[in-house]
Amino acid sequence: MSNNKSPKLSRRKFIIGAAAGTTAVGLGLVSLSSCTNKPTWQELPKILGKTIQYDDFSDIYREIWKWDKVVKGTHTRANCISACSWDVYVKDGIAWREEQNAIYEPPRPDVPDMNPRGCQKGACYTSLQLSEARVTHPLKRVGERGGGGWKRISWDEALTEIADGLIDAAVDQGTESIIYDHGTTNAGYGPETAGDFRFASAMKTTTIDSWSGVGDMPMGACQTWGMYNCEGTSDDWFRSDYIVIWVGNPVYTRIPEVHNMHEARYKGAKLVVVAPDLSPSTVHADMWLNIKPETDAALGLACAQVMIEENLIKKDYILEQTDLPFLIRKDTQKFLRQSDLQADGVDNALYFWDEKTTKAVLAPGCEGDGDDGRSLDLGNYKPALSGNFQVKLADGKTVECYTVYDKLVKQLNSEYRPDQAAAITGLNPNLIRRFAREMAAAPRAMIFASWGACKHYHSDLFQRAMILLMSLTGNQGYPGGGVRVAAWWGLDGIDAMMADIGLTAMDQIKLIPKAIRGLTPRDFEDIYTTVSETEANTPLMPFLYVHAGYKEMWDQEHLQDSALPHNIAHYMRESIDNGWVKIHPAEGVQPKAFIFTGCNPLRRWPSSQIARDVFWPKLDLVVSVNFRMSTSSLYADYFLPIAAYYEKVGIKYGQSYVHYLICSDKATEPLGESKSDWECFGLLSKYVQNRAKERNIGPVEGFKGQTHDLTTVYDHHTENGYYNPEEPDDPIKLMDKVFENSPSVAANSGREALDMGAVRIIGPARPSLIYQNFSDYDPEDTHWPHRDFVEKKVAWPTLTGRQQFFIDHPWYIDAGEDMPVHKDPPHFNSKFPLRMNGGHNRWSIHAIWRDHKLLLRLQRGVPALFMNPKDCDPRDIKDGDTVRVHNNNGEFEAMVKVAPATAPGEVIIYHAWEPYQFKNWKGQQEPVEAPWKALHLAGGYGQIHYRMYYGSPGHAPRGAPVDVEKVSSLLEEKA
Amino acid sequence: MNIPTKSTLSAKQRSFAYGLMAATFDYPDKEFTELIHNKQLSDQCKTILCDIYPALKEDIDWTLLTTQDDKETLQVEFSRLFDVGASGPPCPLNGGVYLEERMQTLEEMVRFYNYFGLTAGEDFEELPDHITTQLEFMHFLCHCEDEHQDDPEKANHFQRAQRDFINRHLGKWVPQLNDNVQENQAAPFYLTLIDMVTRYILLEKQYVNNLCGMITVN
Amino acid sequence: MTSKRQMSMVMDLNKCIGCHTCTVACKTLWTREEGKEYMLWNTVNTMPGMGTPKNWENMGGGFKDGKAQLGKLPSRQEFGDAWEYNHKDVFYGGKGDKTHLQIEGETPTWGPNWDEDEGAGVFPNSYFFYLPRICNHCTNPACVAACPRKAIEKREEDGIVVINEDRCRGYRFCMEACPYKKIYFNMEKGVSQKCIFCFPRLEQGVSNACARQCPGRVRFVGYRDDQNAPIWKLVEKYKVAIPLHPERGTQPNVFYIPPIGPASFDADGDIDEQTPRIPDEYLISLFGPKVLDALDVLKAEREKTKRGEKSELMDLLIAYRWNEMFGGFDKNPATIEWA
Amino acid sequence: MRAQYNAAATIDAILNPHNSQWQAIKSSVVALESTPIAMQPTPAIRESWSTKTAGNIGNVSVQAVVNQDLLAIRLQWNAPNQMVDHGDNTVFPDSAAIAFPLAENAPVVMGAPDMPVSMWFWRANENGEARQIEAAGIGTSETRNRNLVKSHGAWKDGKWSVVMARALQVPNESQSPQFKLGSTAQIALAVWDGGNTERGGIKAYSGMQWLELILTEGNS
Repeated sequence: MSNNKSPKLSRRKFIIGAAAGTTAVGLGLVSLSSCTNKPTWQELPKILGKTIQYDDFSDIYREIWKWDKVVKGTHTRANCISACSWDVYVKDGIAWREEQNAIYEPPRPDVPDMNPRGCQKGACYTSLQLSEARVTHPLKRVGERGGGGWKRISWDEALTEIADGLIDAAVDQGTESIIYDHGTTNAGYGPETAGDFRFASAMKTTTIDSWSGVGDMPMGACQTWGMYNCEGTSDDWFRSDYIVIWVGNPVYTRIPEVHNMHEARYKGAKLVVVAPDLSPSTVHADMWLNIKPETDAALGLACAQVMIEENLIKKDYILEQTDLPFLIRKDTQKFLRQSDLQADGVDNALYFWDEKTTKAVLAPGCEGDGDDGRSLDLGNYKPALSGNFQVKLADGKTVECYTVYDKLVKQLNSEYRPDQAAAITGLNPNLIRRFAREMAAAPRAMIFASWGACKHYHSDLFQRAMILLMSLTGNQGYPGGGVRVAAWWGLDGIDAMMADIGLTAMDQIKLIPKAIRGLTPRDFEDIYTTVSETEANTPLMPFLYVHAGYKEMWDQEHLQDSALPHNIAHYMRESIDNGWVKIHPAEGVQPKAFIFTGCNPLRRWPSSQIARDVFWPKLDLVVSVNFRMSTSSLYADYFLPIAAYYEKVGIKYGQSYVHYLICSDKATEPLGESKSDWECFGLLSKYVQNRAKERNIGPVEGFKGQTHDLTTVYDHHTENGYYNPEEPDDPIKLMDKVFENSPSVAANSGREALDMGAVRIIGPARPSLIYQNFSDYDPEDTHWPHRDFVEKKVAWPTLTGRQQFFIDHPWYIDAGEDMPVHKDPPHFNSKFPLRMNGGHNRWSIHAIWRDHKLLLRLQRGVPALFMNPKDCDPRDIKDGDTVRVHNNNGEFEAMVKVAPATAPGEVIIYHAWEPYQFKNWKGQQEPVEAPWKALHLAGGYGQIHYRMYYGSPGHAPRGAPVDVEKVSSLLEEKA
Repeated sequence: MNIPTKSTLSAKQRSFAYGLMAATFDYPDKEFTELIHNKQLSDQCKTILCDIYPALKEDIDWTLLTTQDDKETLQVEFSRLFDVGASGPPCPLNGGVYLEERMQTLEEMVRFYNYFGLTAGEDFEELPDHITTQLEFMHFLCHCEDEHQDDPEKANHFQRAQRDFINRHLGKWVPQLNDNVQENQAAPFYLTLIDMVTRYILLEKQYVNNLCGMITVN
Repeated sequence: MTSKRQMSMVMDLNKCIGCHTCTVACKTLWTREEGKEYMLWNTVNTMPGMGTPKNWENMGGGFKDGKAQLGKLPSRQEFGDAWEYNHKDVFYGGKGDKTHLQIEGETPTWGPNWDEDEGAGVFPNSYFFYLPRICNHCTNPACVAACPRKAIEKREEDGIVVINEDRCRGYRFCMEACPYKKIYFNMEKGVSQKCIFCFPRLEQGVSNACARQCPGRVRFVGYRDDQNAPIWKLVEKYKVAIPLHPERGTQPNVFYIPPIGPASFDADGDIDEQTPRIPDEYLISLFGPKVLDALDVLKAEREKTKRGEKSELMDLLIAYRWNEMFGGFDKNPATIEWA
Repeated sequence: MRAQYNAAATIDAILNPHNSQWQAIKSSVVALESTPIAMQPTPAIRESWSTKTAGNIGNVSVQAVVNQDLLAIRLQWNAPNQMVDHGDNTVFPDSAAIAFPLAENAPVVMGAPDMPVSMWFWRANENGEARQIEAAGIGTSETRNRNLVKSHGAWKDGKWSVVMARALQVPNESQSPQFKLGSTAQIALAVWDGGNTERGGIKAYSGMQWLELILTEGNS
């Protein structure tokens, strides 16, 4: 491959005179000569027309530093949940510093603008990309994995060898034995990610669905809403009257957004935090509920009890927007279904009791309402919220039915009165009542829940309870109201990222009749499911269970939900057999090759020692694609160096917090031999195709046993040559396609978007795999989720067509979770007395920036954890001591910060320290078993199903039971 | 006062020496490895450098600059020492890594180069604090000094620049690089190469300091 | 030595989130040079805490009975050093996982943000908040009074206090005299250095980097006497912005909106409306007795907005339009020709 | 005091404080006293030092060598805590100065307006050079030149030995006193004990009177 540089001279060539603006002249260089024993050199040209005055080095500082250019940049693949545009100041091919591109215009006069956005990490990326951790040449491992032996190889050698390795894997075990993981580096909306996606798709690799693998899947939202996108712009928070931060710490994790909460206080809002510890977000709160860890569902249910008992609920909203009026058969404790009432009835048609006609009527908007479940409009029906009703079944039997509401009230009144909840949550019952009353009384109340709420064992139960509160108070779907986790901007042109994402022609034809009427959220969900079925997506936790050696740990008795009759192995079997959970490669097929882009599995995966010791040895080929070294990269066979964020173009994924889509222009050339992701993966596809041709590789086994032709991989990747990833402007060509086809944003071409940096959202986009918060976008308003449901009465994409609190899936009934309840996690009674909790920290985006010297200086410089004096004193632990955190599964050592702000019983260690920052490289994940709920493997029921980026099991790293003992004392030794 | 005010060494030769040393930091590809194998590299360095500072003849074991290690062995060693690391290679060839604030070092490099009318070529791959860049800048300064050999006053400006550049940069961090190479038990070839460059630079430091009136007393 | 006008800053502690973007913004702009590595002209600390330099509130300095006092000279370790790490040893020392990433040299026992997020009090009535600090550019600077070299000037045009490095001989009397311990010593250059209030930016109409880059939108900038701008209204009209440790007698020109913490708990764990979580005595120890008046005004105005009434003060603190926080110094630096 | 003539002395050799040439040179011991605290330029310093002991170094021994080319002066004093570098904010380097009047009747302490004094100033962290400083009153001192006066100090066995040397005659524009063989120069001495945080006006000095230094002529 002639256009790939072989390892070349590392010498930097100067250009004389260019700085002064005159014609450039190359400076002559000495060359070692191979024919004489004297080196030869080209005579230097006569250089100096004028004399240079130089006395001492202060002379060189006299001239005022003048920038060559200021470029709009951002940190596309850092997987930071904010999107901030930066001005990157460039001179002499180096990006020197950055300052916010603070040009955001507010949508309406009565909300604060979003300027300046940004954080301390973004403000020093220029130094991170030039830090020691940067890798600038392709590397090949020499010696054992993890032994630290590397040699520099050319791109040509690296790509040839990797391509051959991938072909070998495909020939041996099929293309699904090649595992691709973008992990927490996540995805941009443009060329920086499109290359990997196209490669994975063209190769028919297994793609790890890491969404929940990082513990970010709001399963409670999926179960209740059939979707989890529930956020708008952060200036919408300003419109709230009652903001509850509940399992989240936005002061750390939403640095550019959180001012809206603090400014809302000045506007008269109340800010409440529900958290076990006096978290940094509590600093600016008005009220704190110091709840016992992992009892949040009990608090939520007790508040619901108070609201109902004191009649503080919005009945009209509930009747229309929730399943609370739906009928349940008392005999079976399941929904009353059409199939109960008619011989030819369907299972997904459900009923409420119409008070007008005093009959059970089929609920409009439910999945099987006969009209595709489109609208919630109740028309003339008056659903009964409560009551006992006699219904005659198809077999002639009469059964008694009652409502979901009745079931709820009964359960709340018997188990979740404030006094009872107080015993669980440790909160004063008056405090619970006050909280419930204030929330109900507020014109607009919202719950900021964050991803943190997904990382507890029963996080889905927390979320179901939170959503219940926002439903009872009629807040979901209104500005400044409702449960908020996150959402992404849609971008119609994003399809350009993939060569052929989406539906077959036949699928599209089938959609036409639906499309004519307008696609519903449920239609879209069907489309996503179909699309997801065309690629080998596999959720991370089941993948680890089946292929990576985690089964043994997760099958252990103490990690099971004692309410369930079987252990997780049983449910896994049933789920795989039913086709509910997708496992790629299939059981029995060996994973052979692993390519990860930027992510760091050996830091991130729970008990990552298992991955290292069991999964890794199965792999013939491990390739890390990254701009920086990491623990995982140290165990790779090849390292492909990727251009840093300011060295390539890209589109940051569009988190909905800001009314703009943020793009990143190329400020400087890639350092050393690094290449953009777009070029790197394009080349990889090209090499696979060429090597497959050269090696006469016939069809191999591809996706789900179909055959796959490796000699067309690059054609597929480039859409038969439409793209040429080696062309410098090729990524902009892709961006052109993205923006030309995206009427929802203000830029019409890639170049225009790059010059803007921040591209204004101007209208709604259609939903996509990751975006469907179902709200119209009005450029002159703040943005909030779920408007369509309340304003247009569109049916929710659930079985009931409503926010659904009763789930009569048999597994849920077995588990006692058919209704939102509080359950103790499996570790509740662990003999280890402390619970390890954590969260994202303010100092890094996952492991990126974790080793940045300046930022480490602003912490303890080494991994540290927080403990309350009450737990420290009996263990003779002082601030600054090193302690060992341990349980039967593993251990690590860290420095203690003795903090009155931390709750007794808690050990808080914020995340993403690299294992090599700990003694013996035992990272903070080692004791973390991170069990997960078998229920999350359920499927075959309305909204309860898996597809790519939806409804996959999330693990529970939080609350790991541990004990702590003192190892050494820094301060005492010093004294 | 008996402080040398006139250069006693040939600036042209010194310029040559710097250019040559810059070339010795090539990645050991086929061509470069050949030069090592067939003794060319060793001979050429010895000829040029010892001509300027005869003391180097004895201080360096020149035979170690010739080795029959194969290309792969040299490449692995090069990468181990200079290229790779989860948080940087053990013996980086970038001066800014040794000094505390890298961006500041880079800025000073760019300022030095700009001040003397230089800027980066378009296809540069290394940062301005890389050893080859710094050595080539010295190569350039000595060359300019040579151009003004008839006018000591003018030549002196370039001598002062050499003095500051060595004192503030090469002379500061190259000895640390040398320490690191020794600590990391580099292969004899690299051990010797870096030792050669270090010794040369320290001799130069003394020379330019004397030249510019900075007295050193032991 | 009175200045014609005085530049000033107000920091709203009810919006500061302790993210240190200000610290990093300042660091990358001003203190990357040799000898400045350990300096952080802008710092943020969790309060209560010993802060930076460690225990600075007990180091003396300032004025007593109108006379400048020399207090303790903070050590570099008390400020916190610029740590270097043993990356190379970890990966290439041949010890494998027997060596992990650590700070090189003596293990530090302090750093510029060492007591971050620890707080004080007894759980659950623990409390803390963030306190960002720069040089206060005092009207009556103790550093100027102490310097025997007349090396520190208070600029006539804007009252910014700057050290003339040509006159400074590194005696460090200024460091002893400053009650805020906001002056650093450059070991390489042998001179004292400190925050310059970004005067080269102000001269171009661009606000200070720490203020302009603050995502919490905490900092107001401007002339103290500009009655149309927020500073004057916050300091003079509503008197909700007050200086830190006014008893030190230097008359700072950096002012703080004091923090209102969450409600505290009574013995039964119910809300106790009567007892503030952040004890009044603690706030008085920092800001003097006027802090209570300031808090009263803030609370009263907030009650107004809770009732749906208009409040000029609350609107100011919300800062609907970010650029209006900067008293006219609102130019975008990217649009300036800096040469 | 006399500066002994030594035709063989070269700057390189004589700058070495332990050079054997110094052994033959007669030394005089000059008693030092603390500068008056009342004369400190700022009230803050006056008040703070009124209760502290300043001017820790009690005496200094002085030797001088002169020839056609140079004048070199060696100062030695006992300094149990060698303070060389700043090292930390709180560390002050040991220092020494030799003052010469640039006008008749110039006050020993920092001169006065129109009656400036010139000083050679050595500081342990700037070993090798000595600043040539001029002052015309307290708080007015300015460094005029950093290359004219050479210096070298060495600390051994609890004792500093510091040599400062300069060409006998220097260009006029340097505002430096010119020396002539056979003439008598007026000098004053000061030493700062860094370990006692002495700096600036806080020092030990040779008193309000100028001392005389005879620059011996010819071979002696």
